[in-house]
Amino acid sequence: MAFVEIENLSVAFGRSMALRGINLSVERGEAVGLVGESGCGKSVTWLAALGLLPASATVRGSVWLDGKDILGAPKARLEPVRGGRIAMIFQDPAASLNPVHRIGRQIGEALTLHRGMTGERAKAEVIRLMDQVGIPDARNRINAYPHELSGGQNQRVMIAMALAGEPELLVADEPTTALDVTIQAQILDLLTTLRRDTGMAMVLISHDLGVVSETCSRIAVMYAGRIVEEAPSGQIFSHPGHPYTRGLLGSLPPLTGPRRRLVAIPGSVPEAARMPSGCAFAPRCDLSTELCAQVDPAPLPLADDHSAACVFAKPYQRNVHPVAGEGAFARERVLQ
Amino acid sequence: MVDATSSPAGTGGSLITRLLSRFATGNRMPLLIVIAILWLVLMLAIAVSADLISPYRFTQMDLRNRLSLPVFMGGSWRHVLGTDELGRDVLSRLITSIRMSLLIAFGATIIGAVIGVTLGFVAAHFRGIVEQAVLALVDFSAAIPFLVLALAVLAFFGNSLVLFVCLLGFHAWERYARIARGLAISGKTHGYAAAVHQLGASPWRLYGRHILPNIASTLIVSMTLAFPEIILLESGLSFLGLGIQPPDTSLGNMVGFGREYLSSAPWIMLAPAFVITVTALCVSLLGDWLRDRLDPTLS
Amino acid sequence: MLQYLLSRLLRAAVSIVMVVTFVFVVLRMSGDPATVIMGADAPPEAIDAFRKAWGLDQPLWVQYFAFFEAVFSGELGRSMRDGRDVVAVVLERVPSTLALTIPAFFVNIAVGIPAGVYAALHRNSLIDRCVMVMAVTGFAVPSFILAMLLVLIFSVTLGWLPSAGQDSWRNAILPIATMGFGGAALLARFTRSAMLEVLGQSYIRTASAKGLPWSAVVWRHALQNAAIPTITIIGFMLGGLVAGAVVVESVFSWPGVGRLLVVSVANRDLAVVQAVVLMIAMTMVAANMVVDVLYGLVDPRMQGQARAARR
Amino acid sequence: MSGGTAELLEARDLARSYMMHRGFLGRTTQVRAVDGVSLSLSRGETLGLVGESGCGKSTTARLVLGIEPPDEGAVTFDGTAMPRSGTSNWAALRRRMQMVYQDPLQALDKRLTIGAQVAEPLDIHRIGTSAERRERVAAVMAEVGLQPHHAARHPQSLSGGQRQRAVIARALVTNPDLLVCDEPISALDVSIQALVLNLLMDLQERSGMGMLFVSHDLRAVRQISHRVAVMYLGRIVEEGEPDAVLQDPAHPYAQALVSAIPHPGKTAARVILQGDPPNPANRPSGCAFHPRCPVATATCRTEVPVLKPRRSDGRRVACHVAHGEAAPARAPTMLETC
Repeated sequence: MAFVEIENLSVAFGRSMALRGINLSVERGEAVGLVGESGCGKSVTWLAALGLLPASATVRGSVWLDGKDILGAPKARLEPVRGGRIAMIFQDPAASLNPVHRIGRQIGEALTLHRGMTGERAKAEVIRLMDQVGIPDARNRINAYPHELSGGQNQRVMIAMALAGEPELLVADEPTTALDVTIQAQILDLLTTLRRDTGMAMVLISHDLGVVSETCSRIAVMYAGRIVEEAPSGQIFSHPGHPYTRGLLGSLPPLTGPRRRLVAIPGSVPEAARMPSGCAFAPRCDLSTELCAQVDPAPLPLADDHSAACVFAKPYQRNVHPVAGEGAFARERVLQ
Repeated sequence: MVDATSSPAGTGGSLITRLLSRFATGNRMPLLIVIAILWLVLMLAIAVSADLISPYRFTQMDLRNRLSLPVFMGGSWRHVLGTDELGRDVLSRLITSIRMSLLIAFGATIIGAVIGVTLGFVAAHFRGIVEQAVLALVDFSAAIPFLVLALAVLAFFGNSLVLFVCLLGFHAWERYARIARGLAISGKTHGYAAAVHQLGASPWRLYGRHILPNIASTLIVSMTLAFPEIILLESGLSFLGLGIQPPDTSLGNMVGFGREYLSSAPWIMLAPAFVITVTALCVSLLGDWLRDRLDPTLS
Repeated sequence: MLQYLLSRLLRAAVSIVMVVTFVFVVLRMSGDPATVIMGADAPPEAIDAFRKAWGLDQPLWVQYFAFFEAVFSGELGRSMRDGRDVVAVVLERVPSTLALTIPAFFVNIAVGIPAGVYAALHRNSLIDRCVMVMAVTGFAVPSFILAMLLVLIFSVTLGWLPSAGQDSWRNAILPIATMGFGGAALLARFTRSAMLEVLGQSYIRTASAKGLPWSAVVWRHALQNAAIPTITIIGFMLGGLVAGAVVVESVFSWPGVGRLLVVSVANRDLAVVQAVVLMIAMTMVAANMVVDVLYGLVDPRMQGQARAARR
Repeated sequence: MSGGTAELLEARDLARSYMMHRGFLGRTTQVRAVDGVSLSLSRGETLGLVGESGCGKSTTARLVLGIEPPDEGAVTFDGTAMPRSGTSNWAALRRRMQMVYQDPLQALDKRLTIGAQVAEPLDIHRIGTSAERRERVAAVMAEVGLQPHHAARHPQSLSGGQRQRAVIARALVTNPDLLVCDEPISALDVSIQALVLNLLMDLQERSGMGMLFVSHDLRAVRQISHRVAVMYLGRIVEEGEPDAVLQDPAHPYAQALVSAIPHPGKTAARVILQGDPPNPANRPSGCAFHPRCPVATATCRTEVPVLKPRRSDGRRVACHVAHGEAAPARAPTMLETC
């Protein structure tokens, strides 16, 4: 049993199914990437796990934390987990901080809650946390308000707030989407060093394959409320098993090598209320046959730790040192 | 607003509800809204056909049976809602008052909307000093409660129907000005209006064909919210004897004149009071419902 | 912070100037001010004396400044009915108006805000529906009809409370109830929508994700943010304290400023009307100033502009 | 691909600043969004303008189109000076230059059908009879890959990609010579971005129009541009061939920008810039990048570097160190791009 195990999680808002059975596990200290385009349900997964969805959502399945199911757990058991064992940071830093509270107080709040610190001891710890996440001149910035800081600094405050509860798992929901690329590099670098120092596990949710590939050891690709492929990050790029993953990789403009025409996936994501029968990607997939319209494929193992939910996915023998990098992928693509 | 679902066909399946249910795409229209619409349709019908359906001329006196009881309190069918202190038939006075009050409310709302939207567009288009001037006017009209402003003007100018309607027109103008200016500016800076300007469109085409239709729904919703306020203001002023002057009659001054006879003949006051309250209630319910459907952001 | 206050002070000054100009213009446009104020039948020499006192023979802009001077020095002429100085006439009525409006103001806040907050927290529950129905009826039922109904029920049929006059505190109950209900309904509706909007913000979700119990999230995070828009409405009500009771005072013939205004308008005692309007405008502008200051205290973003500039 | 005739678009030393003032009476601070930008564009060529938020790339696009008048400098289009915005010949010129926006839903009018909006430029400029206009609309909608039945639909009922195609169709219906795209794909999902990029490249090949492509996404800019200019705090710091700028960026900021792009399977050492871009209200002295530049020298802190071609390969760069005019403070981290 992994540290956190999501088992057959499904979420519906009224008639539309946002999640259609998610199975995902996170080991202690591991970094898992959750990739998918908007509307695929990647954020909803963890909001549901922590019970942060609005009351109108019907949630089914289970989320095992150290062997105990926290999904739908009573408040008394769930609240210590939030921020104490699993912390979450969000996409838009400016909107995710309380505009009328000083940042020192917002960080301190989690300290008092989970580690019982108050007064001077808490203030010292807040300053240490702010230094740890790289907020310059922490001592004077403790009384600043969110609107007086830049996007990057606000995101660092969010991270400090998450660290205050000394969580064992940090869920980062599109932490750098609203930031410029040089600031994004700073935040990703910060997250990697923090994981190295504290040993906490991380789930990085993003729509950008590049962001996820560098910081996570394992990647799960999501489409229309389902995980369609899961593999170590190197394998996803060298041996993409699911046509949707191949489509995503194909539509990424290459940084080096010859400029080839981008592979554009036709059509658009099906609406949650009107999900097609069989495989959800079938209407847009160039390999789809009538079989795909009937069968809703379960994840098929392709190699020891690589699975893809597609009837045409081809198992392969994983050689010892997978050839990383773009080159391998381009050549492979041409041969197919 | 109890949200009871009932098929419009059940409530007499009137054309209006079927027409409007097209509006309520998806879920059915709540019962309360159907009732509100039916009441307003009734009011409009009365206002339009006032002369035809009122049993007596509203000024016709019948001193012999003055203060006679309405039929449901034991009175005769000759005067269904009874008579007032001068023996005038309360029902016919009510019907004429409804026409007068609705006329004033419609007129004032339209005037307010036209003034407000024009000034709003002027502020949005010219910006700079002109915009500051319009905003100063908006601040000014927020500085005095409207009722006091109206009283002051009525005091100095005396009372005439046209002045009274224009005055009520000034009630909610700054609300429309603020909305029109805000939406026009947001449209012009990064919205569809900026794009059309980029196509080379003239300002007239920009405001007429694009900005106005787009903010029409927001304006209509705020008009339905201002409409009951104007009814209340008109009846408040008339109640104080400063609005509609006799021989004309409006719902407000009917309540005002009915006051002396509150203990002896309460029906003189209750009939118009009931109509004012229910009409204002129906219009604001409809306004809330329209707002949720058309423009949820304007909460 | 100072800079922010300065700009609000300037806006208030502009509003006052416009109010005074409005009264000046309205007076001038309605015919010859002297005859209008002194009344057509007043003896000619009284009218000439009035004209000289107000400098009506001078060019318009001289009159304009003279009028300003008169306004700020408090000599606004004499009441036509009893010849007393209008400012005194108006000021003596203020205490009785405040005796009604201040308790009503507290009723509004004590009932309106908790009801709005509770309704927002328990959306679509029975309480929420009740608050919304009360809010809409409170908005739809005009104060004078509500007043008449209360009189009909409590003094005419039940006979518990007096229906008019000001002889004992029991006379004040019905007027306060009338204004209290209307104001509370408006405030409840407004607080509810302000709270709902705040509860939808992502910093509320962050607070819950931090592990805060829901009650702490509401008290520490939601309420302060919902207070910001609510202050505007409270400020408006504060401003209406003096003017708010015009209709209610007339129904209950309560001798306040509102009633004075109605009576003066009825018998065209224009000097008094002018004084009342100016005083009400001044209190409204002052109230808006108070609201702006409160804004600065509650919402650091307003204050922040000044602070960020200094940093 | 420099066209024989005069440059399609020529901009000389453009500068534009905005007044930022606090409150009614507050001090006004002057923010120089664009500080001396020169660029030229010929027919059939795409110039990519790349930089982070606040670098002035969108303002430059608006200055080039004449939507806003520059405080300094001038813009000439096809040899003639750009008329002031709002004047009648400015409006007439719209026929020949068009814009594509970041958020397609906001750029379209929710009240009108797609067909009506694509035809609007023809109505405004009174081009052809109504029959010809209908034909032209159908043709341009097909060209951008929209089906005929989309013409009767409203923007809200289309997907993000279809809406952006409608915006592009509206821009192309008058056959413009210049198309300015301001972050046209950043609001779209990855798979839809590829569609729009392919579409823009095909359209340019067919129509031979000039294109200014403004984006913060260096990968998209590389995919579509023939020439790329990197901007920082209102100035162009480097300009050249996309592959050259990406493989071997000359300006330290361009190096950091290229290395910061997260890329699958990338193992290279990364240059992490410290701190945030400075507030344009108080620009650092000399080269605006010196506070964050790993190789900044005394000259960099005092003298503003000029954008001029490098002796070695003619790459235009605005950096004393890159031009060898100043010894780097310490050995520039040898950047090995994957």
